[in-house]
Amino acid sequence: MNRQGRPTDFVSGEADAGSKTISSHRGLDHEEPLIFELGREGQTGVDLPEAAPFKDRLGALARKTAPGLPGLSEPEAVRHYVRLSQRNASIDASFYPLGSCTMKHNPRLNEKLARLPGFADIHPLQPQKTVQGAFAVMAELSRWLKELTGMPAVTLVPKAGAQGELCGLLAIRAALAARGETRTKVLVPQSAHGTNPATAAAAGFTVEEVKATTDGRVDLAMLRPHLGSDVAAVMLTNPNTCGLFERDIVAIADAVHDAGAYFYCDGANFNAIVGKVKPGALGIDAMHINLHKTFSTPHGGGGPGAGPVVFSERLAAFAPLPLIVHDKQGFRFIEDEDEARAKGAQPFGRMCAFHGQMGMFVRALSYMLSHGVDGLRQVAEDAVLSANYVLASLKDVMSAPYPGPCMHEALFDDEFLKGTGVSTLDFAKALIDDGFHPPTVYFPLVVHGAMLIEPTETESKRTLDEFVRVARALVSEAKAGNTARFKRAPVLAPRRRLDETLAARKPVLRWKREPPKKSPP
Amino acid sequence: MNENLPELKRTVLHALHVGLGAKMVPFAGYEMPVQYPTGILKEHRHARESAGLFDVSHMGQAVLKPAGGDPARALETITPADIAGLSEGQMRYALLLNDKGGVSDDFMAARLPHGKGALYLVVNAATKESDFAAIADETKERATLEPQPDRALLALQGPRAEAVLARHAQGVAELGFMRLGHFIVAGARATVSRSGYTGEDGFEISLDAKDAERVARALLAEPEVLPIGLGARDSLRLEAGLPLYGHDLDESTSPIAAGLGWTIGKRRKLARDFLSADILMAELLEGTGRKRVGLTLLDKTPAREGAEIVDTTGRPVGHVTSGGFSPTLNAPIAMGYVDTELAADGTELGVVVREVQRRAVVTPMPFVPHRYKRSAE
Amino acid sequence: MRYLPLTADDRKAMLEAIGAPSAAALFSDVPHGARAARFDLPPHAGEIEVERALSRLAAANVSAGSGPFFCGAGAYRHHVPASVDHLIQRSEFLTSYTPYQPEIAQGTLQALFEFQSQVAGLTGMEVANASMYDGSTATAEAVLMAHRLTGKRRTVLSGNLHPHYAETVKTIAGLASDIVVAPPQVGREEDLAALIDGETSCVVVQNPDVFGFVRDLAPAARAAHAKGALLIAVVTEAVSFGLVESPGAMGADIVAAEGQSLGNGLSFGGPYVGLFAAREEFIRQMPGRIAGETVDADGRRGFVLTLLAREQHIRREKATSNICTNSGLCALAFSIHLSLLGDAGLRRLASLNHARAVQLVERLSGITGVELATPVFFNEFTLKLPKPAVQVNDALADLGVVAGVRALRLFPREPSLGCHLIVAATELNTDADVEAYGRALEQVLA
Amino acid sequence: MAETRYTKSHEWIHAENGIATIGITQYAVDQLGDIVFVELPKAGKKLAEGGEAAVVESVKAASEVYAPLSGEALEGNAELAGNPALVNADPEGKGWFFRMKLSDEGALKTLMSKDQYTEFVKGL
Repeated sequence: MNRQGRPTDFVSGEADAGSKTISSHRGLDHEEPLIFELGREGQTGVDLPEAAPFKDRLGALARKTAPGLPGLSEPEAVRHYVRLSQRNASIDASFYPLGSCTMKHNPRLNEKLARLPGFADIHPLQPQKTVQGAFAVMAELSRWLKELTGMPAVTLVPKAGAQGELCGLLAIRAALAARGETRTKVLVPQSAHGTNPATAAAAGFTVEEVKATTDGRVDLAMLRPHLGSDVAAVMLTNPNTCGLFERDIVAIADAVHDAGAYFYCDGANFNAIVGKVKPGALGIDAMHINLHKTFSTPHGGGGPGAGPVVFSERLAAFAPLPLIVHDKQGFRFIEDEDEARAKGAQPFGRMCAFHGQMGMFVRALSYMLSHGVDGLRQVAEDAVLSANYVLASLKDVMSAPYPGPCMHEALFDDEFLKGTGVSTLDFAKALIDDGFHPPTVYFPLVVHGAMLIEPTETESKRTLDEFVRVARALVSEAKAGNTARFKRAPVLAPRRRLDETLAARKPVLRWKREPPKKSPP
Repeated sequence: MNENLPELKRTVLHALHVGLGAKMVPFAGYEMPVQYPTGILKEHRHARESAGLFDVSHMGQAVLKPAGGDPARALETITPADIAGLSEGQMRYALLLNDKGGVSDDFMAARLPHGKGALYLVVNAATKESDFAAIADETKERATLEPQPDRALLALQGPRAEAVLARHAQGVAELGFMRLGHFIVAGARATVSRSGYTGEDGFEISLDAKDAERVARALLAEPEVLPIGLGARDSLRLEAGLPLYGHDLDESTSPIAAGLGWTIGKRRKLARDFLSADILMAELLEGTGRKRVGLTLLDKTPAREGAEIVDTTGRPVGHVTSGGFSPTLNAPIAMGYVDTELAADGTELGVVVREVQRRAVVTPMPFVPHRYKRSAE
Repeated sequence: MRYLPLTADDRKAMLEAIGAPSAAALFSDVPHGARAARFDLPPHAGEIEVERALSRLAAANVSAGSGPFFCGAGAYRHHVPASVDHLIQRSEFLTSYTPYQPEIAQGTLQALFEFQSQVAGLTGMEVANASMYDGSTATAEAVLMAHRLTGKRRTVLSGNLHPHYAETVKTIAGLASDIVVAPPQVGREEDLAALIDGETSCVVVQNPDVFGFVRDLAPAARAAHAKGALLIAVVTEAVSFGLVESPGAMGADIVAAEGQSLGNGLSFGGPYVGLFAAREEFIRQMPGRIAGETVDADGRRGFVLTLLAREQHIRREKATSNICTNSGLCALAFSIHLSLLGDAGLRRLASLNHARAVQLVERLSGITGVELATPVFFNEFTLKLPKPAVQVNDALADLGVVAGVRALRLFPREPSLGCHLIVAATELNTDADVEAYGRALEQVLA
Repeated sequence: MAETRYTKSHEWIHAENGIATIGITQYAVDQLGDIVFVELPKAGKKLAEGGEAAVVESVKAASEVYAPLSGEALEGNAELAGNPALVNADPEGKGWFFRMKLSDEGALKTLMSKDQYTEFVKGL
């Protein structure tokens, strides 16, 4: 029986009287129709010249029915999207302590530089002599990543963290094959993010879960029994999803290697130790780095990300295509497997078209150069300091499953809500009314009713104090039995709780034109 | 107004030239040897058959050092050559352009070995002040230009040059064409490049002025080596089909018409990021209507610069930009610009010398094949 | 440090509140051996220095806008209206994350719902997801989805599928597939029926194909369906949806496409946005994020991420895919551009592209020795040259023309393609560009 | 003779002369919350004891439904496709998942009785 997952609590209730207006807009918060309900046929917001007369070369394959895109003028389209944007929480506008997502400030300098024509307007297949500057960015970013992680090799190719994980495991699979071994199992701790087991399965391995200790970590005693000759790799997140540093990591790495397996580290939380710890010194064989977490590339409402992977010597040769080489003629790609093998590499293949997320490389490098190594170290210290400050300021009224100090995020369970009738979800929704984005809830799964708070280095003490004050007040509200305000929450958001059950039972995944009403004869 | 001639400058080897009995003439503001007692013809043939030593210290040498940026990128703001693409020890012929699509000078640029990106430049004597001023100004954001007035420049040219220089400078024989390196030449620290302007294999040796005479004498002491003056230098470069700035190239000539489109780097052509790019890229595709050609005159009268070139009907079609007698071919040759449709090899033309139209034929350049030591690649 | 709000006093006060003697004490769990002291990296720098450093590297590249430019083969240079970039840089789009709290993420959710509707319309399919990383990874996910739907694993790839896409499928779906790749056939509708058997799960066909050739997918669809296999249609040039018959109308079951052409720049290959559409009955096997319509507690229409149970954070090793996020901001740019265009604008944009390509073909195929290898095309076509494309391309570059992508760069093991050049023309190419290409090619082949 | 038995993975099985009806228990439904989708075995599918027979999805979770005993699937509950909420409404009645032909009815004995199952759930 699978008990895992995020509950929803949908109670259809009285419309909040205060929200009733003639237009149903509420001050600056506008109700906005779908673009399809706004558009008119024939209208367009882009003035393009009429094509000079020409002889069509499509013949029978010309499109017969239009896609059905609404037509709008530019001001209409702009207003539509501005109004939509106003219905989003954002890190620019408010505290966004979404645990394990690392919602830190996104410097606009990064955006400006990524838009330079020399980066934004270069084609992935144009003559390589004409993109030496792009190669130089990739080389410099690689240098930073290798130096910061203390690892000898890196590939920039993966399009996101999840693809980085896949990249790491496919390299491990290739390395095992090169050793003439077939190992089928990947060990993943219970507390791991769901992507880890999903990736292991995608890479053709079977997944075996490893239980966590009572203090939220993995220890050798618990791992050892799993370490057989059929184990290909262990996937460990460090700092882990409970916001804790895996103390035994070096011993674990040794045991993993003794068992002939590889050690994959999920680098999602690298931001907690960047500039302070070189994962290379922890015995790691591969680790992906989410540039959008540690290195401030924007989350963009859910991507695009970028997930470069650093490798140990044991795995370096198995990095995916394309490879980058530098010789007298300057930089160039090796895109063909035979050429790569001739050069002694054993790439496991190609993960995507072209060469990775250039736009993200520029942004991340801009952030690195801005902070420098001293700044990055301070980033880690401030992130950890802020998380511990939140933990220390709340643990007397909320319940923390594990004693501090924590790393970059503070984890609470719902013990403190026992008997109040208020759930973690209710508590999160109440925070919305007070102007905060809720923390990550019901993750990690190993903690009941988890609330994972990650302030990052971006927040001022003032903001943290305000959040603490609100959280403490909400706790006493809950304890005072004022459950109604929680159950109704949020009431001040553009929408109140949404019916996820309806959405899943009767999926409506796209707009459809209303069927024309039959006119009576 | 000032009646007296401007004070002529002298190179550090002036005494040596005089001592060798050279005939000294004014050239580009310098007192330079036009020929030695040997005579221009013999000097010319000697350079082709053995080795000749030229004093080219009057030319402008300088080093462009990084200052907050890459000097190569900085230099590219005033030349269309691919300077950034120069690897350490690599040398390249480059042009300075004006905004009318004309040439304001030509020069040599090389990336110094172990120079932290610094560039070594050699510009023409007559234009060195203006060139240096322009380069310094254009590059000041990222680099500093350090002219080297107290350095001399010797050219050792000819088929025996390698053997001769190898006796005085270990390792020079391995130097490839248009490459440069630091060597000890006859005990003096020098920067030597395998280059020249005669069409022969040879070297150019940049060294401290105080060492120049000693090194020059050491080389002249070699049996294969004779000193060569400006006279032979000009006939040698003419036979080699090499343009001379101020004569075959000037502010009004298009580098495309001059056949120097190759000096514009491929990357630069795509980026169109140099002065007059639009004009020159269009000329590359559409042509300029004019073309620099070589001419062989069919009777013995040499044609001089400025002589009118006419077609067989006597219609003027261009002018000679340099001309003279070719000792190697034992015939008068010239180069000049003509309408493209008359530029094909073998085209019959005329050159007007002293009011008389003389028969000439378009001849592929170089008139005398180059004998550079290109390293295998 | 301009990005760090905490002052020395703040830090001191916070440490006291925590009861820790120093920041170092908070890292006490880190083994001493692992605490790094020395990094061979520079210290922090101001905006001026950073901008100078990166601008210098940018200047070392030749941007596609510098001159006549005709590269395509999976990435296309198109006009992006100014308001697109302005809108996607709004804080609330740029600096928000996956809508885990729908009440305060309606902007992103509604935009995704609109995006899905647009993609479904373009591809002629019933449903679409909220985007994938790019076209190539979307293709690999489509193959895996077909396996889940058919319970079979044999995969037939058209020889005219972009080789990077084929290699990506081999890498990501290879473990779960037996892959058959047909040989490339320039300008022809290869007959795939012979390769499809009862064990075949899916057939992957690109249209317009990697050579720019536009083909009828119906025969491939019939051949696949006859054997209980699915047809996966791949499109790398999204602008073609404006003029070329939709994959859905030609019988595709799943469509995987690259959306870069609309709203997104070239950016040296990424980030791009994968489009993923399918027939409605397949939704529960669809990978990636999906936004759905619902109501809130007050009965007002709202949007949520739905069908979450397919996803890794719930199903873990049984998930339909390991993908967490989509390509949100690129999808938004795509969607805004389409909203600005509308049916009328998209059709006109597509016509401009086709017209430019036709004009270029007419200019170039007149040159002696130059053959058009793809008789039917949209805005990209392949030329067969009388000399090796590597020489011609190089010589053309020397005349300032970036003439296209050598087929041999994409197919290094197909020497027979040595003289083929893949050429794309878009609305951004001018008459002058076309003439420059013509004159340059005449010169080079003269 | 008819009898109903239960499994540790929270399926119930009601068997009557060789033909069994299978569904998930009230406890399972409480754990899953609102059921949104059910995937059922096709008729004729061979089912092995403890093997995956069906999938049930709620908003928050997804879970496999295992065949309590070996046999062959006869039919799935067609109503669930249009109305998965039936499972929440009446899990051990109208909300049944599928019918199967048991290869060994005797094996029923190996499963838990109502009382045993109630005890088992208390222990969770």
